[in-house]
Amino acid sequence: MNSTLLEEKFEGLRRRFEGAHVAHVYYGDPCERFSLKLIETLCENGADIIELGIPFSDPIADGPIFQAACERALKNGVTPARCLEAARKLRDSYAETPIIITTYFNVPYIMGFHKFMDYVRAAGAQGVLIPDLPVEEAEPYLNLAAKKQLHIILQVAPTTSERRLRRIANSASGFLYLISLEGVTGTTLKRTDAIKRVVKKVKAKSAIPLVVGFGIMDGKRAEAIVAAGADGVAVGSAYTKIYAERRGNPLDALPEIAGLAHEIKLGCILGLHKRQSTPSTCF
Amino acid sequence: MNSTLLEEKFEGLRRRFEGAHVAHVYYGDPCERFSLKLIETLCENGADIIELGIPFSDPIADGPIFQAACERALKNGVTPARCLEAARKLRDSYAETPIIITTYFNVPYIMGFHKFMDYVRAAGAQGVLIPDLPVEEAEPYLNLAAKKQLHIILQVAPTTSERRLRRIANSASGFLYLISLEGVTGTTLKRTDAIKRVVKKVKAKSAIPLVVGFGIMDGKRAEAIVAAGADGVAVGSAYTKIYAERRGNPLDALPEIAGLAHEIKLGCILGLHKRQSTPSTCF
Amino acid sequence: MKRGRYGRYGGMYVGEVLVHALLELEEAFKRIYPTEEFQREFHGLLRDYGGRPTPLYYARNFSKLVGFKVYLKREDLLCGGSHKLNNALGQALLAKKMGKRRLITETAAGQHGLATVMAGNVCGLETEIFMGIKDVQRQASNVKKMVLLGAKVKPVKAGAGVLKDAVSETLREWAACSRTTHYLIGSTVGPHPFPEIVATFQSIIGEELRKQVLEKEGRLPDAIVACGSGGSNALGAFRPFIKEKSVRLYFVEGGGESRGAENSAAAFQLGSPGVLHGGLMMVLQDTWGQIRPSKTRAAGLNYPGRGPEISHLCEVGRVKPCYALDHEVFKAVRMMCRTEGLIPALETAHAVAYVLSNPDEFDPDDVVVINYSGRGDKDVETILRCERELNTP
Amino acid sequence: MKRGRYGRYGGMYVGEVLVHALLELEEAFKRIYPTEEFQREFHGLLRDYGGRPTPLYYARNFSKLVGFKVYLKREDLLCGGSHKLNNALGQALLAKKMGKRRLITETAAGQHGLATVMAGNVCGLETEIFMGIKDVQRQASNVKKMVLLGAKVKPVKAGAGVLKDAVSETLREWAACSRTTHYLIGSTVGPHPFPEIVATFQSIIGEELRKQVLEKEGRLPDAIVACGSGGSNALGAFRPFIKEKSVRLYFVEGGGESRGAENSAAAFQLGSPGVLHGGLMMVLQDTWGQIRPSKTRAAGLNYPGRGPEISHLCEVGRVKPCYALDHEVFKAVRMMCRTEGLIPALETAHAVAYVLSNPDEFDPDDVVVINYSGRGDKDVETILRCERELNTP
Ligand SMILES: Cc1ncc(COP(=O)(O)O)c(C=O)c1O
Ligand SMILES: Cc1ncc(COP(=O)(O)O)c(C=O)c1O
Repeated sequence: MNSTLLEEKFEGLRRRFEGAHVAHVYYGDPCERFSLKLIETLCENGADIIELGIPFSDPIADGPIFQAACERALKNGVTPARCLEAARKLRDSYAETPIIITTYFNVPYIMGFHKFMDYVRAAGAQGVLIPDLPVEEAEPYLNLAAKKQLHIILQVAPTTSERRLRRIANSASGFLYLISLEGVTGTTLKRTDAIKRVVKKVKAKSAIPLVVGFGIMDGKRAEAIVAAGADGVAVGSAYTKIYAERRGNPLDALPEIAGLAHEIKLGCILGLHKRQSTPSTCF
Repeated sequence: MNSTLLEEKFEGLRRRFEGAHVAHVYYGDPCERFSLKLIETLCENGADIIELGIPFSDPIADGPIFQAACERALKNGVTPARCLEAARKLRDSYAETPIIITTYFNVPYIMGFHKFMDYVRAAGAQGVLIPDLPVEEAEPYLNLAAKKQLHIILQVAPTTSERRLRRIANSASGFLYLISLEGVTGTTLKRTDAIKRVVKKVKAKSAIPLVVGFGIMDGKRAEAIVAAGADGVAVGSAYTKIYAERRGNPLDALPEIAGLAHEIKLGCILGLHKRQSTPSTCF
Repeated sequence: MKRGRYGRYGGMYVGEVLVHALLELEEAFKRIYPTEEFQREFHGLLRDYGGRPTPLYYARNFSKLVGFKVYLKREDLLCGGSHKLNNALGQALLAKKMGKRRLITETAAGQHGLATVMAGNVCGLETEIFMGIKDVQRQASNVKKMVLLGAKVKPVKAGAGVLKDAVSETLREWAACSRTTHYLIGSTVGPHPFPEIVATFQSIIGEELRKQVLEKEGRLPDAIVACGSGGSNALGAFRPFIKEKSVRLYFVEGGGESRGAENSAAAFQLGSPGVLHGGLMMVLQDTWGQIRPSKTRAAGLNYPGRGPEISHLCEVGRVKPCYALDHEVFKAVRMMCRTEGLIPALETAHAVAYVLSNPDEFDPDDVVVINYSGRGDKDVETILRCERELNTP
Repeated sequence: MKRGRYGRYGGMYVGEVLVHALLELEEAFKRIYPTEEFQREFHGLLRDYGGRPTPLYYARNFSKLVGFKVYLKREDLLCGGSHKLNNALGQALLAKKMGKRRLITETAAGQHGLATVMAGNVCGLETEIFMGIKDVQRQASNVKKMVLLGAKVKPVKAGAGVLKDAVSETLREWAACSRTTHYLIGSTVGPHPFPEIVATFQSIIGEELRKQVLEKEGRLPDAIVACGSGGSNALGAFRPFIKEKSVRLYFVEGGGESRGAENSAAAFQLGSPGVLHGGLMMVLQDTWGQIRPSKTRAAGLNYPGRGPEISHLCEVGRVKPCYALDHEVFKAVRMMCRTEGLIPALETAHAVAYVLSNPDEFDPDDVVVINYSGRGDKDVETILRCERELNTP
């Protein structure tokens, strides 16, 4: 069942003419109760897939917003075990929403990759995304994941060469995550025209769903990217930013987050419609 | 007349069974008026010969007491010309007291040694003592001084070798100035027994009057040194110390200075008597 | 051995954005480094700018004190005051030949930052240096030097505001500008190919050492002692001797105040294999794999990871992992000052301290070489302050 | 030339108490210096402890800036950070062989004080250092280093509390202890035989330079530029070239803020022959022969006298006496930082400034050597502060 839930989700979205909205949350920031509420809010306001982040002490691919999120969560004592436990809870309440466990490689490495994947599977999640595990380092684990019916989500970037792109596409599973820009999470994506070319290039090489992440903070960008050919967008820092600025009571931020989630989802839908109808232009 | 006044002074003292009391004063410290009063006090309380110091900016053979004296005098604007002028005045009031102009070599060097010696002579002084002009450097000037009937007072020290002592003794004129210790002016002379041996050694080499200076601050030391064979003592820092400690009004210090001058002179007399009677012991 | 691996250690654990830059670097290094032109320019700079060869000094007074012959390989005399310039010159030259316009790096004590801006200026490259906000404060004098030399210094507030956080930040910055910019990493850490490149540039130390000790003693040394965290000065000294089984190799890490987990930087004593900053290596971490900050008064040893190659060499027993505690280190500083008139860097003093504190490890007829990695000018304040603290409990 | 004289300059103008010590030193130097044992030990220490030979660095970027070839003779790389150690090692070794137990000296910037305690420790001699009270305050970091190395540092309150006063005080102290103690004078000043001894020990600079420039250029340089006050680094570099009339020699003194008598240390511009600290030399003084304090922000140039040999060489026209003003000096620091990544000592920056500010003195095909006498670590604070002051009038 595990991995198929993700495939079915993309299949369903395609059928409904919708781009996928992947929402990324670092679990435990600032506390577990809030994270659960946040994910609930996202799921109920347009998130199709949840990227559930296990906080790591040294998140080298993350910008200041997610760094601070990791710090707060760790300070609050959250552990990988608690994060996986949360995934299990979510699986119970949102049976239809695929969950991707995101974390840096040292977390599964220390737990033991086998064991880690067993926990992921047991929690009912569909796969893992490990930003510091490029395809070369991921290769020893691909078979293992497949056997456990879990996806290892691989990333491509604007800097990825054609040859590497082919290699990554060949190993990809679940979806391909295209990093929209040269930088880290939370960086503002300034122009979407460059990324459109990359989307086309990647789509030409691979039939697997393509999700674009990094720097997407509003419906317009989501729309432009889906219109350009992506099968979905991943949004994370934009959500965290909203509640992080409301340190006093992050719960107050949930309505605004719900609004943004709606907007992103709308962008995912409009984008696909636009693609189907007219040749896309940049905003 | 110039040089002979000094010789006659020693001759007279010898006849009267007295050691010579040489009093050393840096002129212009803290002001010219005081210096003149000070010299007057000394002359009238037992000083036989005045060493009149022209202050120098970098008196390397002087300890802290005389350094400070030079600094104060220079700050007060005293010049070599003013000092020589003062010598002339003293010559007028104390016709019998030989005056030795003491200064560092750069002062006569800059004025021109010839010219300087002419001024010294014109002021009625009997000679010069230049602590940083050892015999080697003095040699070019010895004839010149002799021609002008002026003494260049040479120094010997406990560190002077036998060979050098002979050379210095050969060139000496007026008196030989024996530095009592290894160090600078104002250092306390702790034990007089070592210096006694040096005095004997020097006296054996030279018939010229021998004055011992550096570290003599009371009658006892003066007595011991004269008893050991010296023809006199030079005292300087001990006087300056007294008035320098009374910065408010140095004139208040004159009675105490007079007392010390008396004591020193008494030591010079007793010392010679003791030498004549008993073999000296150390105090 | 697998490409980029030392035994199980090493690898290239970075975001996809950076992979191209690492592959480009690997290729460029392989292509450019062996060329006669590069060798000539590199060794020319090492000699005329850096002051190589650095001497191998027989420390007669110190030897008398410890009871066996001790030589110091004088990296403190290298321009900038530590071994760091060997690597900085090499990489800056490489970056220039790769067409890069700018260098970025991180620094803790400031030694590597200084070396980088020096090398950058010589090669005509801009330099930007990331530094934990705490280190910016603690190492104010080196910050001033870097600024004077024209580097931009960026304080890093994230995390604990120390080296580990600055490395993370530099990797992030690099992700955004790797096409024009070279990350001039300062030790044998980070993702492949950095550990190999840095060790290669630093091995000039050992090559000279080998020649010099043969000249002076007619034989190889019995032991080489080096301090380290990432391991660059140690590997630089060790590399030409790894196959010489008769030469004992000692790697001394920062023990901190005590060997407790909260007060130490001794990753070989208290750590385990883990992935940090792109490489698998021995690292201080908790049971969940969260990296634990290291703690030592020697800023240059204050890093929780040990580079992959030194991790491997210790694992297989070729290098003996050791540590020195703060009080031993301060004593070593004092001894080196008094016997030889040399103020060692606090990092370097760890190697000195090990030799002083472990006489049983050495025989009276041993010839021991301490890789004297840097001078202590930067540490004088800390030394005097800590001596006072240690003396008044 | 008369013994101890350079033309009319030089001599031994000291109190009788010190004469024996100077004669003893003269004799010992004549006897011991040429021995094979001394030469072996001295050159061994220079090489292995000091880091000699220091490189001759072709400053490519700086050369481009000025339009002719500029080489730097890298005395900044000598152990301790300046040329001072050449002399300190030589004299300390000599003192030891003379049976002395203790070294005294004075220092302004602290460079010579540091060199002395280093050399003292290596040779097993105690060290005591006199320092003007103002310099103690201004050069706090070097004072700390000297103390850490085990020297006693004695603040001198007399006079203006600067170098001139510290020299006087050291001469006084020496008068009291010359049987057991050597005065390790730091420059080519003082009474005979010091100027000769110091110049001899420093001339290793020029000997190396000659070999190196011949190797690199196949010919002698057209010009050598050195900063100085007493003249030790300049004479060290110049000596082997004095007979080579094709080599122009430039001596750059501290011009201070302006060439006015109150703000300068330019004794060749504003001084006249006079006797200071035992020697006849060019010196700043008033019409009565009272020595005038010098003023420059470069502590090591802040001495009112020019040693007898450099005084003579300038008088006879063999060396051109020049000066650099503070604002030129700070600009030179900045330029050297940016072009070559090197922070020069403020003293050294005077030589750099002269080259930058007087392009007419040099031809496009000239080969110019700057004797790069020291590194600027000690001056970073002053440089940054003064740059601010100069920029905000
Ligand atoms: C003098 C000195 N020694 C040693 C080190 C440790 O670095 P590594 O382990 O790379 O040799 C440093 C780092 O800054 C240093 O400055
Ligand atoms: C770096 C440096 N250069 C030059 C000098 C000037 O000394 P000298 O004239 O003896 O060379 C000093 C003196 O402290 C110095 O530290």
